[in-house]
Amino acid sequence: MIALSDYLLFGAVLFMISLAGIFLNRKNLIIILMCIELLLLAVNTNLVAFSHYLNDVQGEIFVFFILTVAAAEAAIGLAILVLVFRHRKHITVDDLDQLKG
Amino acid sequence: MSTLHTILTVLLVAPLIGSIIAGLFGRQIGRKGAHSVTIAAVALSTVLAAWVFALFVIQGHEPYNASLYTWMISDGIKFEIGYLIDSLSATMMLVVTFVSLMVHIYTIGYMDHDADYPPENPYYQRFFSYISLFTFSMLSLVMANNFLQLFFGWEAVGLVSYLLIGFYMKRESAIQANLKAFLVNRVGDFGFVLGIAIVVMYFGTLDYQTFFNGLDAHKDDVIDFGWGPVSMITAATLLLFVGAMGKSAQMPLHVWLPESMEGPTPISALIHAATMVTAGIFMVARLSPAYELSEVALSVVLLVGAITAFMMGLLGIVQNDIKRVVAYSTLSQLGYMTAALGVSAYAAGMFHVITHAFFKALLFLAAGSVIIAMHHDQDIRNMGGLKKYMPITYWTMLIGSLALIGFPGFSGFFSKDSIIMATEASEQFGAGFAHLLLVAGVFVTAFYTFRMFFLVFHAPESEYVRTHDIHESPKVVTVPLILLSIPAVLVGWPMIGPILSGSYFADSIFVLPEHDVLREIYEHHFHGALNMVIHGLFTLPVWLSFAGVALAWYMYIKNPALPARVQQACPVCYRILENGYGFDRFNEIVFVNGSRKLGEFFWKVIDQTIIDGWMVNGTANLVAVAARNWRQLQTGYLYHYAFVMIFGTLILLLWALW
Amino acid sequence: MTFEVPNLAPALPEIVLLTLTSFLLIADTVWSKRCAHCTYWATQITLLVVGWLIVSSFTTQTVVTFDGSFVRDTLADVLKLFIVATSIGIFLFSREYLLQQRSYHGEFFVLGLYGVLGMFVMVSAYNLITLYLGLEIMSLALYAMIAMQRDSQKASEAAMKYFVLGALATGMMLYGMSMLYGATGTLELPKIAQVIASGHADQAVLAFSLVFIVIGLAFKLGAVPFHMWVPDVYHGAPTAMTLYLASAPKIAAFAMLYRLLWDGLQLALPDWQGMLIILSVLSLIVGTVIAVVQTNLKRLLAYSGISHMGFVLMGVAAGDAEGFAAAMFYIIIYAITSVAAFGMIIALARMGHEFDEIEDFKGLNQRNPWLAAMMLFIMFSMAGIPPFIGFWVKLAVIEAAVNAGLLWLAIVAVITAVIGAFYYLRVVKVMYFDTVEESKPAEPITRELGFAVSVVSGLLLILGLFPSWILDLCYRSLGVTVVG
Amino acid sequence: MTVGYPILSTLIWLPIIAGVIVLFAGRNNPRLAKWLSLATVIVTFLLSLPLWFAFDRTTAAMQFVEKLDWIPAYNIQYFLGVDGLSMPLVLLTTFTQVLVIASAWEVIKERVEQYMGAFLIMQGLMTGVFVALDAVLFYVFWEALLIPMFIVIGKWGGPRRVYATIKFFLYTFFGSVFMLVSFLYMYYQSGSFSILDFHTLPLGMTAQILIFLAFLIAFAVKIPMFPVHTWLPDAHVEAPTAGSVVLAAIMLKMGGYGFVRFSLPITPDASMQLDWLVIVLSLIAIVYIGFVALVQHDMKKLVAYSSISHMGFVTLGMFVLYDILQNTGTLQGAQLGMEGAMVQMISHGFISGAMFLAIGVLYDRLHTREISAYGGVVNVMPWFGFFAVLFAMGNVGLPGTSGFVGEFMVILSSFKANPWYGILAAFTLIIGAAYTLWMVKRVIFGDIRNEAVAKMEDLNKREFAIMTALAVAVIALGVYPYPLMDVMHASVEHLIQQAFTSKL
Repeated sequence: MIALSDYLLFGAVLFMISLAGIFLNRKNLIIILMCIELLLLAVNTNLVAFSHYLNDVQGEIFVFFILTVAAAEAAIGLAILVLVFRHRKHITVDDLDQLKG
Repeated sequence: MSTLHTILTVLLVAPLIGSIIAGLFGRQIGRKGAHSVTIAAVALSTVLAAWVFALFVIQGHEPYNASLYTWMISDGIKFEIGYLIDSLSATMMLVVTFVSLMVHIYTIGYMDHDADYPPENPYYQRFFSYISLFTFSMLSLVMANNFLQLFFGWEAVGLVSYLLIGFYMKRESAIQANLKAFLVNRVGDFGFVLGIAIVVMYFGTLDYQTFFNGLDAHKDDVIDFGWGPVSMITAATLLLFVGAMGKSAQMPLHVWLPESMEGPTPISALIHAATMVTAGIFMVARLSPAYELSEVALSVVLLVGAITAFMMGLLGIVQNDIKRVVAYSTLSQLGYMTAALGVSAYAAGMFHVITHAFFKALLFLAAGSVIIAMHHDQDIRNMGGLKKYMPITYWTMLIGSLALIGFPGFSGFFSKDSIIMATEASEQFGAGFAHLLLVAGVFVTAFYTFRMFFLVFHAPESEYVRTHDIHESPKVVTVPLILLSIPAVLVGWPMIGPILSGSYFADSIFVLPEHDVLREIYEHHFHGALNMVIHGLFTLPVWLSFAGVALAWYMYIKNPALPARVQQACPVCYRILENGYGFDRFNEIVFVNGSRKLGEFFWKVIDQTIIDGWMVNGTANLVAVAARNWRQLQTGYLYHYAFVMIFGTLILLLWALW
Repeated sequence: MTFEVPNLAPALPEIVLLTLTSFLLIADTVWSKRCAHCTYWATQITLLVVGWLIVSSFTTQTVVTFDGSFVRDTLADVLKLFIVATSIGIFLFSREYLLQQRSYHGEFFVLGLYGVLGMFVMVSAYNLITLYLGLEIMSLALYAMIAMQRDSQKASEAAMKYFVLGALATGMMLYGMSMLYGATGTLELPKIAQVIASGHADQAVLAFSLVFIVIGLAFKLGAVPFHMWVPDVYHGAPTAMTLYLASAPKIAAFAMLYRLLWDGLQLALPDWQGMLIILSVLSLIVGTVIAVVQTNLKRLLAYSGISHMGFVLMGVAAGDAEGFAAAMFYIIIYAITSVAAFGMIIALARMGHEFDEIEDFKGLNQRNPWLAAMMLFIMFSMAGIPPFIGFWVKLAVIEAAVNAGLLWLAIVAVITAVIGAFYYLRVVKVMYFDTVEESKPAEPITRELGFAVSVVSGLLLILGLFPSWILDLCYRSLGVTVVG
Repeated sequence: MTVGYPILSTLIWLPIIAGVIVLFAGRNNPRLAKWLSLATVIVTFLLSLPLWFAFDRTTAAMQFVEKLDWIPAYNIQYFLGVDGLSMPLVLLTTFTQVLVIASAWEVIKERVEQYMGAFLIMQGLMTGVFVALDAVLFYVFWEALLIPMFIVIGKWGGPRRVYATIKFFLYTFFGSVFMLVSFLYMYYQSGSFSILDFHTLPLGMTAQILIFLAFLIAFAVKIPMFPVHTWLPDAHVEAPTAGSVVLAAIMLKMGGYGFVRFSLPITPDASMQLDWLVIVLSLIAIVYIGFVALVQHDMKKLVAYSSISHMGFVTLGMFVLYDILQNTGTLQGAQLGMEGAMVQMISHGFISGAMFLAIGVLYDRLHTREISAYGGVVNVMPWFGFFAVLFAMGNVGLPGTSGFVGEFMVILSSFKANPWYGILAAFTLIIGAAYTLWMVKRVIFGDIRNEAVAKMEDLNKREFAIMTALAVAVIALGVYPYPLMDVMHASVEHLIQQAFTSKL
């Protein structure tokens, strides 16, 4: 029997990993998008775990919504990515520094 | 409003109106209009003043104290404009108006044409406007029944004197002199105002009468300036006296008077000899009830007066500008008057004010006449032998000089002699010393007066005199001279008796019995004016004055080489006198430059550097610097942004879960 | 089990909006050839219709529907009305801008409408899910709109940054929500409130979740330290988008703030108040100070916007209904002012010339005193100088803070206000005191554009003279009784 | 006390509306702008006269009161009224404005309508400051005033105008925000923004001290007092003539007005505690600033500094009352100081205004304010010389001019409080005369300095009229201040009694 805390821990770990991924990675934008997905997965884990242990269905419903939205988000993210690529033939995070100060 | 009230008002306001007309509409009414209107006004005042004089002095009408209008009321204190007419003010009024009238007439001739101004310039009208305005101010000063109005007149005469000293406003020396005159007088006023402040503080009034009535109640009050209590009366009277020192040019506030000679001669006669400078004496006499209550104040007054009398006299010896000689003699005579006040011989002091007004005005106008003849050259070394060219001036000048040195029988003799006797008789602290100085002063006076007299009229004719045509001045000039020389001779005879007995100013001057030296003299030594003259012939002062004249004759007529040798004998003393004991240099260095330096420091260092530079702009720069640094954080890198967010998250987490 | 239809009436505006928008989405593809401007007009009409719907069914009591996941109350109506109003302005200016920049697309308006829909949902959300959906509907629309100007490198960069950080923030917020769910066992805000009241909620988890929720809110408002996106996005995005971004969504964000922190977590006040104070102070100081050295007007406004959010948060941090009312008042006015400010930039912009550098305003008073005066209104209103409305909003929030005993916060605020005045003055200085040698001809701006700008800017003065009604509106919609 | 029309609102809004009209109508038509403005100010002045004649001198209560709800949410009202303290200042404003508009007649060339409009709007706002009885309303006028002044100095000012005007704006803004906070605090306490309610609002000592300091910052900046005075010289030097006149003649008075309307009645105990602070700063202003003025090379700067020094008398006169009680045990003299301060404000309005106008006259001819550039002006401009010397004498505080009245009264009363106050204050007799007359000597007197001066023309009709009006005012007030005092007595007595009723 796996305790709630384990799921939460797992979720937290995923969360950390994704955060780390976002600000450690300086090369590829794709990775950032992946990290964001990971972030949402962490959230989903939490929700599912909670709803299971609370015997409450709302959590799962929420998860479905999140998954759907995540898909849309990913789509838009990739679209923007493509746009960025069109402008500067690469997608290095380091070079997104035109706007600053 | 009683007729008397009306008369007084007319008397007071007439010159003002004349002045306004002449001043503002000078161009329209032209020269003739200007002098006729002002003279008419002053003449009117003179007549009325004479009437008032008759009423109050001869018929002994009891003092008239009434208010003209209420200037303002604040805090229950009434600030009023009004009249206090008694023998004192009545006398002054007559003197002022009379001399002023003489000067008005005289001016027609003196100002006729002028080196500084083109004829089309309305300087002429302006001048008349000024002297009329002065007459008004002086009248309001002497007629005042309260400190406020006194201060009004006090400052107004100062203003006019400022304008008139600077009358030749193109001359740097003139505008320098008038600025100096005003500022030095302001130093006096500084004390004066504080004196008034004490009066208001303790008596809650500005009215003389109420003030006098309150004196008994308050005579033991003390005031604390931080170094322990001092007698309130003493403080007040001394502060007021500081004002008097300014106006009446007592040392060390005398420095402005010699330079005031930059003004046209009629002014020197009217303002800087006859009337304005005596305002201080008048004020002290007017406030005699207060001064009587403070031995300290009296002694200070006495010593200041005596020292001024002697030391300023010495300076007269080395002057070569005819007007300056007279000016220094004025300073020294003012010293005599002040000294008189110091020994509670107010009457004698006022007496000398009156006689001095006449003979000094006479001297100045005569000097002016000489100056006209010399085409506005004032250096007595360029003169000489003028006697035969201008007899009237010669004789009037002689009368003036004799009066000045106190030649028995002349008005000056009576007044000055009574002062000297008073100092002799007084037990006031410092009276002995003062007496010494005053007696010595007599010799000095005689010497410099006749030095001038001889150099101008008797010395061998100078190059200048020979080469230019010198002639007697016109009627408008000589008539006033003659008119003035009459009182200069005679005014002493009738007055001396009442003055000494105290009956003359009985109603207006208060003297404690134990101070009343004049009365003492009157009772023990005085047996009529004639007797006094004869007796005078056997007293030291008179002989000293003769000696002075003789010495002057010897040095400048008999043996003209002598002065130069004396000068070589003691160059130091000569230079000291030349520089007037270095008062001017001291003021220049300490006060003038000192305050400029201080100002520069305050402005440049404190205002601009510390407040503006460090505090104000400093703050602004601080913000700007912070901004420039902080904006560096906005690097533009996504991961930095993300990092900042996560960092913020951690902070909040810590804060929340702490 | 039976299926009963939920009461749709309260959600009517949203439903209509959704239908019309979706219809427009299709229609636009058809129209875009023939009648380019149809979409625009249709959009405005849609908004007017929706606005009318709200007004006609304006409610004063709280109606809950969709199993308690959707609420309709006065606050909702008022906020929606203001969202509609600002949106109308936004689209008006956007159209001009897009025409200027030769990048006119019908989609822009359609997306805009979806954004509005998202805001509506946020405003009416009574349940974490609805809240999240609303938020995402809005955000996704915004991401897309920013990126729409395809030929602009800046825009793409801005879009990317906004997207990544936005997603990150949403993720964190979701994480918080999940925790909140765990702590209280429900997703419905009123229920959450009840649970907390009953004391069954796990305090530690609650506090933990609160942090992440506050972060999400802070990000949407753009409060320090979650503000990093603001300057870059405002600066990079096409002005039309900046205009959109800076106005209506702020109102929605406030709604979210209110729903979560007041409807849901009111009793957790001690937990979130401190955080908001921190955020408020940081935003006030950082925003104000960095703005001082900006040279690009859009960037300047971005930073000043950050400090404005500091003021809003100060009102909220007061932690009582008055505080929220003041904050609401502030944010609504901020939205209007933003419309005016960016509208002005658009009005003056030319093809290929954004007119967003402060230098561009040099000597505007010579060339076009009227517009200069309007800009002066905007600047002084933002600086909070009476008689402009900007003063009253500051007054309101500071008053709230003082009432709540946060005197020191109030003092920090006024000091930053003074510093802030400096950079607004700089703009005025440039317009009025600097003179351009070659006196350029007056900006040839279209009549209706000039009119629009004048109306919005003039509003700042009018409202400033008669601020009462709008203030009362805020008070009433938060159920605060108006004294006096 | 009422007259046929809502007089106070009229005085506020008539100029403002007219100003706006001028802004539009005067575009490309300077003549119209000028005449319209002149008409407005004259009408406004005439309309303001009933204030004087219909004023009830026997009561300290507010008169001509107008009261409307404005912002119920905060219980803010449109609440106007005048008493003996504010009424003279209102008249001063309307009077000065006439001269101000006239003074700009030929001088201002560019954007005349904006210039005139700005001044008209300013007039309305300034009047508002003096008549507002609701704290927020007061603050609105107080702050709004900065906007037109900011524009005026920055647009028509001298070379360093931008620095000066921004400094002016931020300085004042910084000062006033604290005042706003304390208003809000008191609203929180009393539930009202009415100043009259503030007067009766009990406050703890700490609160009072904080509020007092907040007020002090606000008013000290405005009046201005050492050490927050440094904006004034810059602002004055850079501002156009009319700007300086308004600044010196009216705006500085707002600070003084603030002290009597707010500080003393609202925080009497704190005032009693901290009066030494104000007094010390005032004395510093009188003496220190006097020395600073002495060494100025720029006429306007000199007059600006002299203004600061004269304002020192205002603050001194207002705050000696506590020491008077302490030192003499009676209140005898407090009223003297207070009224002296009020008179000083009015008189300084005339004199400083006149001085700046005079400098403006010179500036219009030679386009420099450097003292060294002038000399012997009187030789070519006798009438100007006459007026200049007259006003200089007023500045020196010569009896018979209005300058004397206030200074004299303040010296008398401050001497009661502590002889040294009196001594330091009286020092102005010397230093004031020194810097003023030294300038007169260098500028007016002396021989004609250069061709430029030689070419200067004497006053034209317009300038002559302006100068005459001021000269009459200066002398009339100096010779017969009774009526002015009469107006104030009731209110001042009331104020003093307020200042001594503890709120603890």
